[in-house]
Amino acid sequence: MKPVKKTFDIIEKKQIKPCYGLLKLYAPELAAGAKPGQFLHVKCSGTMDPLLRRPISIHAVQRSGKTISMLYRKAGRGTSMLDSLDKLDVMGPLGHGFNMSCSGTPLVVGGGIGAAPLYFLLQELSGMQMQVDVFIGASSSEHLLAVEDIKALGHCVRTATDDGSAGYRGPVTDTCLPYLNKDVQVFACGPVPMLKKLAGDMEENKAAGQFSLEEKMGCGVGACLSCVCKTYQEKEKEYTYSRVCVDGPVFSAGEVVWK
Amino acid sequence: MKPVKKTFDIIEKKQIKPCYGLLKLYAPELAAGAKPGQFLHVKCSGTMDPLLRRPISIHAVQRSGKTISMLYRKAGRGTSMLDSLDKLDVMGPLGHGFNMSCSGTPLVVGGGIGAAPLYFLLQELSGMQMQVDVFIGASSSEHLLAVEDIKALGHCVRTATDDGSAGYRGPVTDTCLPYLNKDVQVFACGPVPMLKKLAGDMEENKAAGQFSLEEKMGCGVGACLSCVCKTYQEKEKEYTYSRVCVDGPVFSAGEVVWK
Amino acid sequence: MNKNVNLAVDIAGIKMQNPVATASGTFGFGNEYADYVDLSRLGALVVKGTTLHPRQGNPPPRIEETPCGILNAIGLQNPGIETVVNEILPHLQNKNVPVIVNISGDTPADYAKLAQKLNNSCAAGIEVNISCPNVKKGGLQFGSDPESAAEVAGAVKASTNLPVIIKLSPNVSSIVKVAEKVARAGADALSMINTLLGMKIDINTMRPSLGNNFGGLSGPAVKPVAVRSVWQVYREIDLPIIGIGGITTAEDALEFIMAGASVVAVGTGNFINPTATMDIIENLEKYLIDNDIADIKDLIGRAH
Amino acid sequence: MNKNVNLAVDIAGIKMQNPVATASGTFGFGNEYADYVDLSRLGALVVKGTTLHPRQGNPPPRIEETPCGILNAIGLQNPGIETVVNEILPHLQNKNVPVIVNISGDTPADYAKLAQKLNNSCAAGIEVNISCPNVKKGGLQFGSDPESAAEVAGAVKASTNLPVIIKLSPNVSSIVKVAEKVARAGADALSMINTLLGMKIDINTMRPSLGNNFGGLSGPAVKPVAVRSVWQVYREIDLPIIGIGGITTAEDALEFIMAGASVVAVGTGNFINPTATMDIIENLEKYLIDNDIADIKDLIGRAH
Ligand SMILES: Cc1cc2nc3c(=O)[nH]c(=O)nc-3n(C[C@H](O)[C@H](O)[C@H](O)COP(=O)(O)OP(=O)(O)OC[C@H]3O[C@@H](n4cnc5c(N)ncnc54)[C@H](O)[C@@H]3O)c2cc1C
Ligand SMILES: Cc1cc2nc3c(=O)[nH]c(=O)nc-3n(C[C@H](O)[C@H](O)[C@H](O)COP(=O)(O)OP(=O)(O)OC[C@H]3O[C@@H](n4cnc5c(N)ncnc54)[C@H](O)[C@@H]3O)c2cc1C
Ligand SMILES: Cc1cc2nc3c(=O)[nH]c(=O)nc-3n(C[C@H](O)[C@H](O)[C@H](O)COP(=O)(O)O)c2cc1C
Ligand SMILES: Cc1cc2nc3c(=O)[nH]c(=O)nc-3n(C[C@H](O)[C@H](O)[C@H](O)COP(=O)(O)O)c2cc1C
Ligand code: FES
Ligand code: FES
Repeated sequence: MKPVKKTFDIIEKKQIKPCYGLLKLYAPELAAGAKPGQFLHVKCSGTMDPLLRRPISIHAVQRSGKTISMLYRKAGRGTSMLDSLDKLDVMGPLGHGFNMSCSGTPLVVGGGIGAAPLYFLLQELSGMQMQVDVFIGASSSEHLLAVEDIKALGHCVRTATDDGSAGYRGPVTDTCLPYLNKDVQVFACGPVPMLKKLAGDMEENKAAGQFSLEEKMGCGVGACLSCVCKTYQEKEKEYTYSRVCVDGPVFSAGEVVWK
Repeated sequence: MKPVKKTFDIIEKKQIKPCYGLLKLYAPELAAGAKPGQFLHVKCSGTMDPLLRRPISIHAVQRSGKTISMLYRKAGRGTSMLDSLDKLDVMGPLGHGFNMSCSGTPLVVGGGIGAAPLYFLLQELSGMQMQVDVFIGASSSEHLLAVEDIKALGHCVRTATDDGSAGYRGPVTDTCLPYLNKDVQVFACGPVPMLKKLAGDMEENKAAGQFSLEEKMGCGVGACLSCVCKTYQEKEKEYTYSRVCVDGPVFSAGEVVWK
Repeated sequence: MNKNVNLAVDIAGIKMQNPVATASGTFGFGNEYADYVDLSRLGALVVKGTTLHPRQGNPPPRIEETPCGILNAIGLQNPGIETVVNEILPHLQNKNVPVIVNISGDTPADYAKLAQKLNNSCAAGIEVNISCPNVKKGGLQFGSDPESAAEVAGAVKASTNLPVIIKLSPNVSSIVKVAEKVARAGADALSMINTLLGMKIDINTMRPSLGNNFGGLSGPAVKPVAVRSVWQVYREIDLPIIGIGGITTAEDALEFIMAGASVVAVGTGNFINPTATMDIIENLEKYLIDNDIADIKDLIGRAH
Repeated sequence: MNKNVNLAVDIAGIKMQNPVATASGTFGFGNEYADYVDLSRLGALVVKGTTLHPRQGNPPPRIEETPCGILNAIGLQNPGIETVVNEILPHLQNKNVPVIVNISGDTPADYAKLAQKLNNSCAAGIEVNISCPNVKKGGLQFGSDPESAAEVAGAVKASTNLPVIIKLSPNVSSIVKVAEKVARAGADALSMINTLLGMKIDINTMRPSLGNNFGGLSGPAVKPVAVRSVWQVYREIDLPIIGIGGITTAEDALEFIMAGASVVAVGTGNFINPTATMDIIENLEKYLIDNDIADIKDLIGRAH
């Protein structure tokens, strides 16, 4: 769908864990038209402080209720203000989401708040009658997100935490490593170190996949060239800076050049 | 009392007229120590936009309930945000209030939102068993403030509006003119044209009095020299710029030099 | 709104249906905002800064938020003048909006070549960026020194018949002096301001936050500096001015117009509200109607 | 908080128990804030700008709010150096805080006289304001021109044994060049930045809002320009720096210190939060403890 700029009513707010919140918007057009991996560019305050919009993924879509939800971490000043709003000024849906018509068995890997957009992806995969292997990691159980909801969709979830407070003790990339092979299509979102490690493991095991990336943004529509990440363009045989907001946020795993 | 910097709970909010609001703060120290004509310097938002505090007079004090109230006009961005707060970050009480031990029969004149601080003054005069003549004006009945409350204190109120929608049709200064003489002590607060006219009338009729003035403020404590008004210092026989925040907001009527 | 008010302005021969343009680098080549903005309703479209050769730009992070402002250090990532002239401008032709191309070079000769290449394009004018703080060579120096600013202006003017707008830097001791020299060198109009040189430090990493260390400050925070610049230059120099810096509302636009701007351009404001330009046009019209002003031109420089 | 961390700094021989001072003109002569701030806990008290003769200052309005900032046009209202030396400074002596007197003149000779008058006072140092944008004569010119800035610095230095701090203007093409000249003329330290020249227009009256038309922009809005200035000067000039501009929190103070400031001064921040200086001192101490840093001096210039 074409993106809109609109103010939607917030019809539900929930505190998920100490520093995570969930907002549900009544937004029929977004519920009908958004794709997994796309994001909204939201204004966290009615004033000019903070000034910029914040990119937040679409976490879930309730087609029947015509609502969508956002799962967010209270990371700084902007996201900490979302709690206090009744309406949300939104641009979206923005960006290229996940390509779901790729070949390969889907395999989903999320780290921390990276689980947020993956839930919407898994909703869609469920809708396509697919049950997939999902690996969710976090620093501790306090930061492990969306696990029960994903299980409720019928997928098989394995968890990992750095401190062992839930699931496997260690990085989530350990847990999915045995599953990486040329027949899978990895869908991943998470912190850079996780994605970087995963990219290496995938290359070694000839697994293809798609990563959703984050960068600080200005416009959100491709105009300002603020949000770039370094990518390698096969056809041009050179590195360029691609815009996370419109060329991504989902990039093919092999395309991303890690620092 | 020494001023404090403190965040008080807002225990009541009321919309008085379309663009006027009333806030009640639970603030035992202010309720006990503030004087009529003093003001509070309040932060209207938790962010840096708008940046500066706003000066708002103490409108009323409820000694028993340990609360104070502020009556305010939604004049611009800052005051329009007061509605949405649950707590108020306040500096105060600030400034020199009205001198109530002056000789002369009190005569109170208010224009528009200028009625706000006068109510507290009239509360105190009531407490001293005085019933005084009060003249309240505004552009129209929609902007006529505190009239019923002042009557309830037992004072005698005459109203005037520019459009005749309530009381006398014309400036409030017309209505109080016949009462000006050398035996009264005028207490006034209102827009500059009203005060300027009143000052002229008072001089002609040898009436003394005190005016509460407004100026844009920075610090509120006398440090920045932002909030000055031109005054004539009898003893130094020259004009100086006096600070409304600490030298005022109440000045003796004869001291003020009008533009 | 069927009362007859006139929003049209003319700046250095470029006819605009209203005085609201986009600021270079914040609006891409226009199409990026096409979902939100009807490009044909803009007064003018000022496109991304263009250089002789394609540029990759600076390493990220390229943007940081600051109080009521942003710092950017894009570093002029752009596809180069050939691509702009041959591939991008032709597509903009049918949008019915004057397109002004913003150019940046390392030497006066670069600027001259860029101007030449635009001569047979469908550009309506050239905006000369002598003040980009995000490139190491050239850039800032030209803008801070009146003589070199004039040299660039002269070189561009000699190479083109298009209207030449010189974009001034606020990072100078006297913006009027630079404006004076540039005017004498033949500039047809001035635009101001470009960004203020700034920096943010990440106290966690203990390093500058931006990939380029320095960045250009823009947004509402700089508005008072921009309004002052327009006011000062309007008093002294007889050239039309495009006012830029922190504009987000019609009230902001009016401040610039009253200070002396014939046209205003919206930059950072687009990021906050993608329909800012459209809203401003609408509200300017409403302002004229409500205040019984027949022609926006009557407001230019009114605060003097 | 009984872990031993050291917040003390020494700038040009002025010993301060911590690096947090007040910015001239925003804190009066100190007593105005005594209900909120324990003056004896400040690193230093920089008092209101003082001139040879008493000044009335500019007509109101003198202050305007801007996005995340303010414009001020006080115009150096002050009681004159005689009153400051004879009546005000003596009262500050028992506050146990180094008092730095900020001076402003119309000619280098004025500055020299002001410095002389402070010689036998209880001032701990002199801050020389060569950059106030709110006075017509002198003021701005000195600050914008490296040569005249140096002349003033030299004149003051020759007239006093007190530490001489030169306060730099950001309204220049190169703050480093001014700093260089001033350093060579004998300055003992530099403070930066003074306000940015700005303007606001009241679209209702269609006139500049301030009584003086122009005003000086300060507050959080200017912080990125100030941090950049400190960073640039720290790299090139071997003098201690007092960092000023938009500081409201300990995080802001750390940005300046990492950029190269030995001391920070809080200006507009006091208006928003009258206990800003106290809160910053407390939180800097906490930061050192939490991050296991024994001495704040280890952080000065760390971002380079
Ligand atoms: C495409 C995309 C999708 C995202 N989806 C989600 C999501 O579903 N849930 C969620 O909690 N977070 C998500 N993020 C991260 C989220 O945007 C940041 O956490 C948020 O911007 C932080 O804002 P703040 O004001 O709270 O933090 P601050 O640190 O105060 O923000 C300061 C500035 O940095 C930017 N910034 C800070 N962290 C990030 C970041 N990680 N990515 C991009 N910009 C950042 C802010 O936008 C702002 O401009 C997503 C980011 C991107 C790019
Ligand atoms: C001593 C004193 C007592 C006051 N008491 C009251 C009161 O009891 N009730 C009430 O409604 N108003 C009172 N005012 C006026 C009130 O301060 C302004 O209406 C308010 O500051 C407007 O803020 P704003 O953000 O809504 O408007 P904006 O116009 O957006 O404010 C912009 C800036 O101008 C300043 N400003 C605007 N109008 C005034 C004004 N009239 N006086 C001083 N500063 C102004 C603001 O503080 C702010 O810094 C008082 C003013 C003073 C000086
Ligand atoms: C992301 C970004 C990119 C910019 N790129 C350019 C550019 O290429 N050429 C130029 O002359 N100005 C450029 N500018 C400056 C703007 O055109 C404008 O002068 C400045 O941002 C002030 O206006 P604003 O406050 O409305 O953004 C850029 C500004 C931003 C924020
Ligand atoms: C109201 C006001 C008055 C000022 N007066 C002076 C002054 O007399 N001398 C001076 O050197 N600087 C003066 N300044 C500048 C401040 O000391 C400081 O350099 C500037 O405001 C930037 O810091 P800030 O953003 O923390 O306010 C004044 C600033 C303000 C806001
Ligand atoms: S945020 Fe502007 S291009 Fe991506
Ligand atoms: S507001 Fe600062 S002196 Fe009155």
